[in-house]
Amino acid sequence: MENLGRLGFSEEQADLLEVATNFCRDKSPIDKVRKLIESDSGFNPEVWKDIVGLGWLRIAIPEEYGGVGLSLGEAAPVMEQLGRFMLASPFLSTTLAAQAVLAGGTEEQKQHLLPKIVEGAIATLALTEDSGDWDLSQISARAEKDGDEIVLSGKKLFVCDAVSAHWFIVSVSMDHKPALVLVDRKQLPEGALRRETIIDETKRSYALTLDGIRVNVSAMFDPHKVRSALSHIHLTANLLAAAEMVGATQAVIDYTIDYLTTRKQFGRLIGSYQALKHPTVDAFMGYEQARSHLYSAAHCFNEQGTGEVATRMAKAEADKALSYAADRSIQFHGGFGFTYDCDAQLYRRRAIWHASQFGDAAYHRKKLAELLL
Amino acid sequence: MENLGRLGFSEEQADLLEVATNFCRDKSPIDKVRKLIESDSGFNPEVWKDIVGLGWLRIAIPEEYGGVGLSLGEAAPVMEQLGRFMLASPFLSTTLAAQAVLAGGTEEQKQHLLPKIVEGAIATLALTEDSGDWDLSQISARAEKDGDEIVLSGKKLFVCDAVSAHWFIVSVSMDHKPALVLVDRKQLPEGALRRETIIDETKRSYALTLDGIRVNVSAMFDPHKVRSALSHIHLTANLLAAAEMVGATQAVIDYTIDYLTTRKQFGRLIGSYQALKHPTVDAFMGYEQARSHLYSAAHCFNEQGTGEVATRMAKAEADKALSYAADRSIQFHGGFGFTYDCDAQLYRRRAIWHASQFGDAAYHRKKLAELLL
Amino acid sequence: MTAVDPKELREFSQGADAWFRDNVPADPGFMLPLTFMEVGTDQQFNFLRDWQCKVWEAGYLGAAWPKDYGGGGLDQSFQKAATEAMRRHNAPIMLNAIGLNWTGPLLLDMGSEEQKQNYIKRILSAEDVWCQGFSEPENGSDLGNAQLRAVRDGDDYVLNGSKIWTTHGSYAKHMILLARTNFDAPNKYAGLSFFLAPMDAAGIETTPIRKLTGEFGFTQTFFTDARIPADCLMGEEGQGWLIAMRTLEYERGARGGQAGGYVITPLDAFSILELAKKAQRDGAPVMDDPVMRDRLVEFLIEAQGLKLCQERGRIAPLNTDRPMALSLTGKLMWTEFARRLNEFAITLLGAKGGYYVGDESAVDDGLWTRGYLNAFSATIGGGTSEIQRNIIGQHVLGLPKK
Amino acid sequence: MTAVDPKELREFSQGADAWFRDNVPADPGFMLPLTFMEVGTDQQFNFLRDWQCKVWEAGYLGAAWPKDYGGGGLDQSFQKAATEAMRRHNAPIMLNAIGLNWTGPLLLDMGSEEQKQNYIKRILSAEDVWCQGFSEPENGSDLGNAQLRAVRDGDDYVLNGSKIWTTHGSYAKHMILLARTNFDAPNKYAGLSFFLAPMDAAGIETTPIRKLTGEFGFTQTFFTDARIPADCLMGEEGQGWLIAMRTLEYERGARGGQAGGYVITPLDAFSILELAKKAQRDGAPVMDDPVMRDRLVEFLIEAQGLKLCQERGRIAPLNTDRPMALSLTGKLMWTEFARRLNEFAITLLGAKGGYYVGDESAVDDGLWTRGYLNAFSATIGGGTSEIQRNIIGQHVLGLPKK
Repeated sequence: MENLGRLGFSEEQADLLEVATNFCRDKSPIDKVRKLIESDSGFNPEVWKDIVGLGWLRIAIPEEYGGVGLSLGEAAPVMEQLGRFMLASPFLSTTLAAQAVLAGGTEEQKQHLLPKIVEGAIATLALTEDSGDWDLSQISARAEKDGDEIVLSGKKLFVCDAVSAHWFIVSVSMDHKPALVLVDRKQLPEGALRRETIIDETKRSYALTLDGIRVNVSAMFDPHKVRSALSHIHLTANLLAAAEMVGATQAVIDYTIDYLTTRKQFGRLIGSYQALKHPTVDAFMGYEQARSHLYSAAHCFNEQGTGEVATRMAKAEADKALSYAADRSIQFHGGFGFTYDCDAQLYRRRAIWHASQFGDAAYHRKKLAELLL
Repeated sequence: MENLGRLGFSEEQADLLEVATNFCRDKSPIDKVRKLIESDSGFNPEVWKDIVGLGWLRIAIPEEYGGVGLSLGEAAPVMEQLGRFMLASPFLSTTLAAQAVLAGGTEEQKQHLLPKIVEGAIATLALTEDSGDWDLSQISARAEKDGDEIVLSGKKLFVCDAVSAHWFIVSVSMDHKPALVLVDRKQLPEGALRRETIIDETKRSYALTLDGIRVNVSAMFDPHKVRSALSHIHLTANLLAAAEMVGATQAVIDYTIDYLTTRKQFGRLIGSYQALKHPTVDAFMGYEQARSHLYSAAHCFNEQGTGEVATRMAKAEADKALSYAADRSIQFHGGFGFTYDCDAQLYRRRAIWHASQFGDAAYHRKKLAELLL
Repeated sequence: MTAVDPKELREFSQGADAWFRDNVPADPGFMLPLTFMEVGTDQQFNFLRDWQCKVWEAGYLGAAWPKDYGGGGLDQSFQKAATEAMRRHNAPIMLNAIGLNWTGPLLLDMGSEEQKQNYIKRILSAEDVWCQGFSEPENGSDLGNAQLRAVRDGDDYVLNGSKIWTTHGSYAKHMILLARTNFDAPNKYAGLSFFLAPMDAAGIETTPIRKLTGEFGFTQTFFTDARIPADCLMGEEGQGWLIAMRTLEYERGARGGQAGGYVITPLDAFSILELAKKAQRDGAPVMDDPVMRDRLVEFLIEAQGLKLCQERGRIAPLNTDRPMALSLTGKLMWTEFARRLNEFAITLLGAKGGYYVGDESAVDDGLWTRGYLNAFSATIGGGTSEIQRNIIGQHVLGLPKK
Repeated sequence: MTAVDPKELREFSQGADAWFRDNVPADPGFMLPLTFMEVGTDQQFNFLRDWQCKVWEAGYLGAAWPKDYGGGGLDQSFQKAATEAMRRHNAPIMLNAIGLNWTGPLLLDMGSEEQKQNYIKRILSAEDVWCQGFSEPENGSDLGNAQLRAVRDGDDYVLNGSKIWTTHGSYAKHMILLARTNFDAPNKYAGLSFFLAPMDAAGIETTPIRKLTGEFGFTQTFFTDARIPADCLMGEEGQGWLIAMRTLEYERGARGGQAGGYVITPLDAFSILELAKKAQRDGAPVMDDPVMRDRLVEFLIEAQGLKLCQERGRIAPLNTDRPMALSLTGKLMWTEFARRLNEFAITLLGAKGGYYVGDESAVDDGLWTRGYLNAFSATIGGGTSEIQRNIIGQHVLGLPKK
């Protein structure tokens, strides 16, 4: 069992956990979450400034580019608390993009982007295609060389926070091989972005039409690192998603308990009925296990092999835990659970969203079977 | 959905159901079931005579061989009630052997065996090997020709009721092809049979060593029918097992309900606790679905394609239903459930036995995927 | 009922088949509700009202209801044949669910001649849409505790209080209403009475409730000194609980008598197979993944099991020990199955499971995700699954209530 | 406790590792119990008693208990290192579970000096095996309702009644006993008292109980005018419930203080992978079947999750909101996992899943099937899983009892 990962928790993580908990609780009460659903960008720029000020974007960026050079795992408590309080921000998109640049960008690209990202410049990934395939190397969008330029074509789906992003890291197929290209917002033609209607209304996602985009060849990522970068992005996205989901699981269980301890039917608090009490306990134990997996993944993230195993386990368990807890939360809220006003739906939608992006529980188990059996 | 099977219920089935229910209830109260566990043969020869007298062995045997020529599906209610009251007898072994002879035997074999079987002569199958494989065509036991004789070698496991059987239908590999051979009890060398310790103590099973057995070539089944006979045996065994399991499921649920409506803890009948009540309802719904599948399989058994689909569904659901109901029955009986005296273990053991023979739920779903998707 | 002439039935059935083949409307260009609870726009409502009326006029709805009140006066087997024809041709749902399945049977069983004359035909034609006022905000599962107050005042009753989860609340002409006429009754049930209330009475107002899907479909209904004529009372004062329980038995299908057709689109488990063929996973169709195939087979087995249970419910010798079991378990088994099937279907979509209704790239217009969310209306409404398990445990298995 | 010298700890740990490597007994030729509850024969009992004594004498049991009473007087981290060494070398279980994990910690926490002197060392050496008398035939889960009567008569108490599920009942020298000294107490709990009863008192008899596995291992214990000295009373009359609850907290691991070692062989989920490689299905190893692989991975994930939960329980900042959660959920999570894992393992065996303990062809001597059946002892004993869910719901999540 040695290679499945262990648990550890650094002082940095402990500090970040405490700060993030208080910050998110303060900045993101549920009425603000719901208000932001109606907004265009989906987040509050003031809060984003605060996040930048807290230095959370610096965590996993090396000092030479303006970061503090910790492991990405140190960011898990931050992401967990963002998820717990559903604090909307482009933190996830931007962190993923920064990790993509670190893993696959050229030295120039790193020097160009990362110091701006730590100051709050927003970036995002454009990887998914119409096949809905979770294998990021299945790419039909294309890039062709035209002198000093690269001409892109095709379409990307689920480009998060695109409307706010300065940069897009786009996967394309070039000479039948996967390639990554950095696209500046200014290079997008009019109408290249279409806002998508997605299940998680607290998030923002766009379809990106690549036709007509031309970039300089210097926008290409290091071709030797594309495969490892895609793999790194995949794991990073799943680690952070697991963290956001674990936080949401805690929140939806607390939300359910709140109802179970105040609502009465047949003259009794409904939380006294075993039909509601026991599944809530099961949901809670699922949460506890998912959280343990999460912090193991965070601790081992940079270890070759172990990091992948622990991360896939964490995402698989976070998906199971949040899906179950939120599904039961809707049910246990009875008629109110069926309304838009009940927060249970927010969490259930969040679970569906994250299951759909970068692989659900069954997908990660499939990969784990390849790794472990 | 047309090819998945429908439900129908003949007058013959209705009559058999009523007669079998009363007979089994009368002849097989649970104290007799437990007494027979201690006996060698595992069944009461008087009761076997009664069963023969009731004509149950004739049901699915054509009139020309002394039967009444109904479909095998008509026997489902009989097997269901035998299972419900755990009435021990060689009915299952002998019915399977008779079906094997009908499906693959030569005309001489049919004329030789079947009229004696309907009069109560016991026969059985010897198909399983040490690999534990449910694919009956995976055979390592061998047969080689030696003039007018066939020389057998290897070993067969799980030969049911062997100590009481007059005939054994043995699968072997001959010239690298599956073959079936009829072996008379008299042809077994001393010590060829070893009683096995199996999970279901109400049943009798033996290992059969084939080394030293020589039979005349006329003991071979029709070589052109071996594959179809093996396939017919597989489905027949699963249909009858499903029936026996569905009956057992009804019984174990009734047994559980009996405890839940009489045992008190904390001053309340324990059946009033939702933690016990609701899973019992789930077990019951599983039973209802399994029973519906069973009678669909019985009704469609002889239809090409549909019969196989319906039978595999029936066995898969019967396995799920009985395993769950009996597992929960042990748990819900609390401390008493952990004792040998509690009948819940009898049903749980029966479920494990039938899951182990001719394929469990997962195995049949795998086959159904090939048939349906 | 007279004996059914098989030839007549066959001809009727063929006629129904032909009629639905010719008359089932083409795609109207907007999403048609899959269940009567999902009617969220006037466009949907009007479309379905017209469709129901047309089916009735053709003789394929209420075929077994008495001729005197607008029915066909035929044996139940005729209506069954008509309903099967609807299914075969994927006809839209019948709109007036409360009228056709609850109020109609109730009135035919125990209504006055005048009530039958007034209401039945208009239920069939969908001229009068009905709604139901049982649940209250504070008493979702505990109907017996209903607090809406009805006070007799001369020839009227004066109503004060609120009802919730009123399907078609803003469209309905009448409501079947459970109200408290006596606060001093010996027990909470004995204080209840049952009314057929006109929704256009002054003081009755409805507020739409937004569902977790983001759409509308239910209302909360407020009663503020609303006056309704005293002859709206059904039965006697104090009989409300008995009549409401009888009504719920119609809902659960534990009694016959419904007008026919379906108010919830029958779930076709096979349709998820198409999804599995479309979405890609690691460069191959999801349908090639053995683990997903196993799950698909599980759902097909369960769908078939539920269908077979309905068939078996009609075979008396196979229902001897607990004769009510299959009718009382049906609601729980189907609604939980629907929830899980839709939930599973989303996972077949891969990344595109992230889309929702309204996105041009959403698979099947987001049907599966919305279907999953809407499925809770049935696992919660009409008695939650938890309450259903109590009912089955107690009434079918004989387990103690306390 | 003084600060731990890391070098000293390291050397201790290395010593333990070497000792267990050299001393873990070879296969004794009969089946060794996997848990303390499975001791069914004298041969098994004597073997395990000798083994425990040997471990204690070597200094690897009770290392953190006080020196005065036979312990090692070291910091808890030393015992932890010794227990880890046992695990690494697959050492047999510690036999005297009730003594080491319940009675010992209880006496050390609240026993008199005399009790400590009399009992603790003999618990460690297994000279005195202890058993527990809480459950009664009519009160399996409802301990507070215990009816065994203890009446003060001069310098004795006279006991009448019966206890059940007494592990090691026929071997034990002493029993921790919950008995009713006052039938007129204001509530059922207040009438209970707690005794350290000698099992050799006249009038105490044990009858073996046959388990669902077919084997023996528990007794029912009958008390017929049995006299025990009055100083067997622990605490005061009427404090029985509080002391029993405290004892159960030791059992659940919600308090520290145990002597160390394990009384239940740790479950190794990886070992089922070997089964999947052995059995054939359609001519290939079961391990090649993607559906079974998925199930295997599910179990590996869960096993890892449980292990990580234990590790996380020691990291304070990750246990702020509900600090008792991980210790109170452990029993339920592990015991239900063990039941399901063993159950699943049987299905990996194909046809040979039909064998049972004692057949020469049974895979791993029938370990998995017996393991499944024995697993119920833990999902039922020590508070059923249903009771555990109540406890967690109420004490961890704050859900209402009524």
